[in-house]
Amino acid sequence: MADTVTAEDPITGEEIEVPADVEVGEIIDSPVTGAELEVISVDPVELEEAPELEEDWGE
Amino acid sequence: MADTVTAEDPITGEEIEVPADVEVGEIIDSPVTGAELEVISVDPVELEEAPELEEDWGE
Amino acid sequence: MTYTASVVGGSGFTGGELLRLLAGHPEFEVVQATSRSKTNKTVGHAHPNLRNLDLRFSSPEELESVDVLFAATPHGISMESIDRFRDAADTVVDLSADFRLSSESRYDEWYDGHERPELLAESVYALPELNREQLPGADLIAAGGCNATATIVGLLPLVEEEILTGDEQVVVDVKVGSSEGGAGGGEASSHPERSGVVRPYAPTGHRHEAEIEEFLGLDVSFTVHAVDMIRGASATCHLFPGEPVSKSDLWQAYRGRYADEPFVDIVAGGGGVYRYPEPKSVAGSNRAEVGFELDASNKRVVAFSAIDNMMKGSAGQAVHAANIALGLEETKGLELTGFHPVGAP
Amino acid sequence: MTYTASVVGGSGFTGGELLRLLAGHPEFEVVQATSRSKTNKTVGHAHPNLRNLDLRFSSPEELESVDVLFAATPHGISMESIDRFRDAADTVVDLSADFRLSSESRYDEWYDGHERPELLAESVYALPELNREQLPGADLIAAGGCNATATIVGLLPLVEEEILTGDEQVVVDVKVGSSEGGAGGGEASSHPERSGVVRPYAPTGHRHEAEIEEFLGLDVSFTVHAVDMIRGASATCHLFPGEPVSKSDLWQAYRGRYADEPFVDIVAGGGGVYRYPEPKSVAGSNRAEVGFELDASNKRVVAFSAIDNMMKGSAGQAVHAANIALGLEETKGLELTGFHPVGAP
Amino acid sequence: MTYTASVVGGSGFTGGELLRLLAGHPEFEVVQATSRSKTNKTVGHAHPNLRNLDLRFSSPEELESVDVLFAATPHGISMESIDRFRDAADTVVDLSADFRLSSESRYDEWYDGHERPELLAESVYALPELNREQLPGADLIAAGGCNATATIVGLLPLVEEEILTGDEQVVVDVKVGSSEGGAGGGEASSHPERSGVVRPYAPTGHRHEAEIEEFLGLDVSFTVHAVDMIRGASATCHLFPGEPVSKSDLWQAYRGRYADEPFVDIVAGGGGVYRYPEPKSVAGSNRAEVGFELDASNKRVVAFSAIDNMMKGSAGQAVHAANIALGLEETKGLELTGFHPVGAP
Amino acid sequence: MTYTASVVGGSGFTGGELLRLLAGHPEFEVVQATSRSKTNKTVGHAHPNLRNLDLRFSSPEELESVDVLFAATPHGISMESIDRFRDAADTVVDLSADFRLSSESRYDEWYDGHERPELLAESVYALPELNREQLPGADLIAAGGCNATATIVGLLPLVEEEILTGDEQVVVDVKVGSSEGGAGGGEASSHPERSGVVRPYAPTGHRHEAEIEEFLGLDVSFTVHAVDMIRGASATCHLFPGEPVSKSDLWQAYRGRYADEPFVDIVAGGGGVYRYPEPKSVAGSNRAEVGFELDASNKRVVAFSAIDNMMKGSAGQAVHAANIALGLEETKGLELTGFHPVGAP
Ligand SMILES: NC(=O)c1ccc[n+]([C@@H]2O[C@H](COP(=O)([O-])OP(=O)(O)OC[C@H]3O[C@@H](n4cnc5c(N)ncnc54)[C@H](OP(=O)(O)O)[C@@H]3O)[C@@H](O)[C@H]2O)c1
Ligand SMILES: NC(=O)c1ccc[n+]([C@@H]2O[C@H](COP(=O)([O-])OP(=O)(O)OC[C@H]3O[C@@H](n4cnc5c(N)ncnc54)[C@H](OP(=O)(O)O)[C@@H]3O)[C@@H](O)[C@H]2O)c1
Ligand SMILES: NC(=O)c1ccc[n+]([C@@H]2O[C@H](COP(=O)([O-])OP(=O)(O)OC[C@H]3O[C@@H](n4cnc5c(N)ncnc54)[C@H](OP(=O)(O)O)[C@@H]3O)[C@@H](O)[C@H]2O)c1
Ligand SMILES: NC(=O)c1ccc[n+]([C@@H]2O[C@H](COP(=O)([O-])OP(=O)(O)OC[C@H]3O[C@@H](n4cnc5c(N)ncnc54)[C@H](OP(=O)(O)O)[C@@H]3O)[C@@H](O)[C@H]2O)c1
Ligand SMILES: [Zn+2]
Ligand SMILES: [Zn+2]
Repeated sequence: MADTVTAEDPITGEEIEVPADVEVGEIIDSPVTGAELEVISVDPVELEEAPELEEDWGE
Repeated sequence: MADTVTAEDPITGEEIEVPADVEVGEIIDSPVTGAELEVISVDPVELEEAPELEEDWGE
Repeated sequence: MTYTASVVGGSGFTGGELLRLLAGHPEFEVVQATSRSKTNKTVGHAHPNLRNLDLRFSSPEELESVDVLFAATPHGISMESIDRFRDAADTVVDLSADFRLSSESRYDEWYDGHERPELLAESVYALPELNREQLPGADLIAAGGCNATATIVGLLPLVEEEILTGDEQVVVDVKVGSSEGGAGGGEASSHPERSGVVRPYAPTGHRHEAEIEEFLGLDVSFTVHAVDMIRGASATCHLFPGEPVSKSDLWQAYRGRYADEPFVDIVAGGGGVYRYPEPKSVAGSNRAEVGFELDASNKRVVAFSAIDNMMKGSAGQAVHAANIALGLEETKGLELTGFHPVGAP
Repeated sequence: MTYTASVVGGSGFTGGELLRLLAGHPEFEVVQATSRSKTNKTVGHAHPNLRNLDLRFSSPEELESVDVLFAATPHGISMESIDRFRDAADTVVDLSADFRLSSESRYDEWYDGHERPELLAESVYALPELNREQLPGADLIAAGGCNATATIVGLLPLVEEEILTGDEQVVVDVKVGSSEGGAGGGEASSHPERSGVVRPYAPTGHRHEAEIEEFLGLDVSFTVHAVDMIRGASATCHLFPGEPVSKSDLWQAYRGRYADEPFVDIVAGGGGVYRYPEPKSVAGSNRAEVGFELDASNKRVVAFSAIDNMMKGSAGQAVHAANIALGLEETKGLELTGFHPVGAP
Repeated sequence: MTYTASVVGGSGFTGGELLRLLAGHPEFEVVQATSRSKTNKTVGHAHPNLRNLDLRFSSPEELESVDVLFAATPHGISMESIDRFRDAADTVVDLSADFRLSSESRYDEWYDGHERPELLAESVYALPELNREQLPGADLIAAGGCNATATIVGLLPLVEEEILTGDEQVVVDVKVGSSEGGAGGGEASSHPERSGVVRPYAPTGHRHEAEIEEFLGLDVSFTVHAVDMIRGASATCHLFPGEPVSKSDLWQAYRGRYADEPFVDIVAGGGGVYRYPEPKSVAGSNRAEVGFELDASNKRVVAFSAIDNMMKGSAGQAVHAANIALGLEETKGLELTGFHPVGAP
Repeated sequence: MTYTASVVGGSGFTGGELLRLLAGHPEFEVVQATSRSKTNKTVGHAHPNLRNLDLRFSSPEELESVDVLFAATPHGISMESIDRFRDAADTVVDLSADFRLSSESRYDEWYDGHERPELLAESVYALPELNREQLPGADLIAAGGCNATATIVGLLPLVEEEILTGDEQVVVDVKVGSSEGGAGGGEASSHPERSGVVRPYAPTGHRHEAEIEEFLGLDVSFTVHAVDMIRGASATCHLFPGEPVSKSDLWQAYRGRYADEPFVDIVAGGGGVYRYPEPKSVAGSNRAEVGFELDASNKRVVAFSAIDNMMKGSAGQAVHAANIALGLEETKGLELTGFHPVGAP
């Protein structure tokens, strides 16, 4: 499987695994909370809660 | 499990297992075809296709 | 070792689900399924998914001797038949409300006279997330109500973390599928009348409040709506904690409580189509999804939970509890994954 | 006398419903329906129920001169186009949220910057049960939000009778159908994902709270769930009055308020299958059903309301308001009866 | 002039639809609706859409004198009660199968013994597209079966244009909603069992074949499936004409036949979402949609038709026929437009 | 021994089902699931039932080396990528139509130009009931189309027993759920438009006819309707055998053919609610139900079949074929029981 590195989950503070090849600005989801996280730096990987895009979601 | 005896499936001619305690007039279903069968005698058990009750079935 | 099992009420909805689970369970062998109306018919006659099960319904009057008897009969039957059930089996797991509450007085508050009140103290409420330590060796187990289960699982972390202390108003607005009504069905549950509904079917006074009160220690304001699905119960709990609470407090409460639970997942925001608990996500599985959102403006927490009433809300919970009671691995026979996509499950 | 009318956004869901209503309205003649994506196609191309309407979509850039222009466009379009709309028509009825609130500051609290804030004071909120006396002669009318309408209609008698004074916690748990999302639709509203859901789609922070706050003077705790129907919005309001209230107080409050309203019916208990408000009962009609139940044990009132979001929740309300604005008989063109049975309407 | 009308079987599904139509019909006044099980209850008790109708059910044993009696009772009741019906009313319109066929021998082929066979020659089959000229003045009218109506309307142009001569194999594959089963409903029509089905409920031998045979002169291979909708019948007819036929032949046949019919629309290809007949497009209206496609490769014509079984398939057809029988404008009381969007109608 | 597997197109519907099956399969380990639009997101982001799968989507451009690659991509992608797929994996199982037909000429008759026609002779059609002996060791496998699979399984016994010889007209009227359209979805598959439909979506000319023709040797008259379910394909085949046939002939043909097939059950009459094949009965499982009825009056046989298009109609069939190709026990990972009750699955 693809290489991973660890980063801190910005919501729970737990260590999570993220793909090693993420890029700044990419949106991934936390395996702990499922929340969308924005990659704000890559070396080391730092994450931030991504702003919600309510519009896209049904109704 | 309950005792069983064998009887001839009136549709396929195969031997099927039926509960030993069936009574004349009882409707059981064939494990082969699923069709409803009427017990027409018990010693030995003889079976006959039961008339369909269309009315009861939805619409 | 294999345990023998029977299902009383095997032609009903939860009885059918028990048969599905037990037939696929490596440690159980089903030896009897009862039905009065379908005696001598194959199990597949009632449950088309079980056409390949080589078993015929037999009368509940003639019970085989088994290790575990599961009773999936309407309210009131188990209390009447309990001596016969216990004669036939070492362990009885009852899916009805007959043995859920712990005392006659509480029972009488919500129901209408118990025939064997002395057994109420003896019976163990099944929900493992609440009651795991009391289950090993239990021989009279009462599976929880589906709506109660959804609510309890959704609120438990808040109670244990004392975000809820028991003084707050807690509104629980539940949405349920039509299988909750069982296989009988009258005019109100006919397809033309029941399709597409949002029907307040228990505006107030639903009896599951009794279980919630007893096991969570909370008085809740409980309203149940029928909606257009078949399986599924979804509880939306609106609550106003006395003390300010943050989203990270909530994450900690839920993570702390459920991290090790095999059948509970936290779903609270995030992206994609499925952002909060939904019955569709858990349909066919024994999973519960729980989640929450914070309404900063009015200091409200909204807690969501979703289960499949046939599984976590009845048959799955019963098997889960039986596994623990018998000392089996908890998840045995219950490692079933849900579906995607799935319709009105 | 016949009034000429146009529908901007005629290919959308509420636009189609407006066309249905106006085509059957004895005092209106539809002269234009716009669509950018379906220009020159027949109205029946978008709305199969209107195959017999002899009208083709035209561009919203070239507006005909009419008496009344109905705008059924997404949020933000009407405020941009309002001068063109008013040039083309004496009366503008807007179905979007653009002109519902009364001040820029309130607008900015919930939305994101108004282009023509000076018009907010001028526009009139459409809901006749609330605003009837302000409508005659109004020339800029804002039809209410569907979920707001359901909620306002459900709670209005309690506010006016001061059973609710504004200090109480009021939980509003709403269930809505998929037509609320309009004709666009992305992945979350595709049939496989949207069928059978109980999806908390606006757990908190739904913008219709703004209207409720403004027109009822209540802060409510608002949560919206998507459920498996197409038309319909159902609001269940859980509230805890400061003073004890009896069922007869409730009947009096609702009867007193709504006895003369042509489009509001009280449904609160009774027998049969339909005992409380249900979207199914009102589908296709401009009726709102309201009802209530009392939870003596925890001093809660549960108030229910149900509307068809395409009708009372948008197009029907718009025509109702237009009737009043123009001095026509209120119910003209809206005497449409719902259906029984009807599925997921 | 206003005609008085009564509905026997007013608490059932087609009875409720008749009441809806007659209550909105400018030339009818409903004076009685019967129900044995709901005697003295309001009509709204059974039909929530008719809560505002000021009428209570009364016993079918005490029939008022009226101009027109509509009977919406199960098979066999009308033939038993026909003398009482005709004593009470000048014109009887029966929605059951009792008076549809024209001779005792044909009746006995498909049903089980007629009590008043002499009336079969006298009664007139209602379907105006087929029988318009026989209806004026008719005083015993038999509304057609819903599935028969869908099929006849779909195939009529092919028969009249002799694209079908009666020698071809014609497969008719029908899909119907649950309201066809009436308000009763047993286990098979309960919501959990009936939702989401594609159920071959009449694989062969459906009695509506008799009507099709009689009125189209065709032996058809008829199979009916229950699908998940409430209102609606859709017939897909697969046929293999002896002579080659072109798409323009088909357009001419259908246009020629139906151009002047107020309630039949041709939908055969084109763009958008609704390209062929669909029950959704006609739900709530008296319209039938018919259409076709040509399968050049195997010389097949596929003819589609869709109706609302509660309307064109029963109550709407009955009122349509009554209008003609009484010399009223045909479309009176039936100018009802369908809906868009609409779910499982 | 465990085989490694990857799923290209893992974010789609059949891709998700493959992941569900492979994750629960004792002999497979999933090492990669691709998605371009969801790269680096968890599998649970797309498939809420798989929240507990510890896997993130990666790019289809960077394929891991595996034993088996399953391709669940739209038409045309596999033929373009086949060299890369085969470089990455010993065995490729493709779910698209790219490699189903056996020759370029047949392909061109129905599709639009194959990029790698030389592989058509090499690839093996997956359906084990038809092709079991060709599968062991196969390294390019093409899973059958869902509607073709339903039809082939329903008619195979009649062809092999020469009840059908190829000269008869055979009408195949298919009803399908919305998951057939994949996860994309446009306006026609939005919830408001797609709910409650009976929509003739492929009146004639459906490409699955090609497979039926090729593998059954029959020209069929094929029409597909969209109905309101999510999973499921149901084929009703109407046929007129040259020679008279009895019900017992039919039983013998079907029993003879399918007695030993692990995934085919015969359901043909009998009592209870489920008397013929139904998609609901097989939803979530890899079973096919087949059945029949005889229409003595017009010498017609009606053959029914029902599958879950996500299972037997795609992912289940693919895994089934892979099991055989690799020499595993056929039913491994596929012993999944369906549900009762279940809604619109
Ligand atoms: N449905 C749910 O979601 C759910 C969830 C949690 C708990 N429960 C509880 O589980 C129990 C069963 O519910 P269900 O939904 O499965 O009901 P159901 O579908 O109506 O089934 C009831 C079963 O009990 C049998 N039965 C009825 N009366 C009996 C009697 N006097 N003696 C013996 N057997 C009898 C019936 O078969 P015969 O009549 O043929 O004997 C049938 O097999 C109820 O107590 C219910 O409250 C249900
Ligand atoms: N759906 C409901 O239940 C409901 C209830 C209450 C209020 N509303 C409000 O009513 C409005 C319409 O909702 P809907 O559900 O009918 O939406 P919809 O189905 O998406 O229809 C929107 C219509 O606006 C047109 N349109 C879009 N952008 C436009 C532009 N820039 N200029 C001119 N026309 C444009 C579209 O057609 P073309 O793109 O072809 O031009 C389409 O006809 C919204 O503001 C909504 O919030 C809806
Ligand atoms: N449903 C359809 O789509 C459809 C379409 C075409 C034709 N039809 C035909 O229309 C007729 C009515 O169908 P439905 O679907 O409306 O049925 P339904 O919903 O079952 O209603 C039957 C009505 O008849 C009354 N009734 C029953 N037995 C009676 C008796 N012995 N004497 C007097 N009244 C009696 C019932 O009320 P009480 O029991 O309270 O008296 C009820 O009002 C049937 O003949 C049916 O074949 C139906
Ligand atoms: N649905 C059924 O019932 C069914 C039955 C039998 C056979 N099939 C066949 O199975 C295949 C998949 O169907 P589906 O229903 O699962 O479709 P789907 O839900 O639309 O999924 C398609 C998948 O392919 C990926 N994809 C699209 N374009 C791609 C490209 N150029 N390169 C790599 N990946 C690409 C998509 O993800 P990204 O865009 O994120 O990469 C997505 O994961 C189709 O060929 C279909 O005909 C489907
Ligand atoms: Zn439904
Ligand atoms: Zn649906």
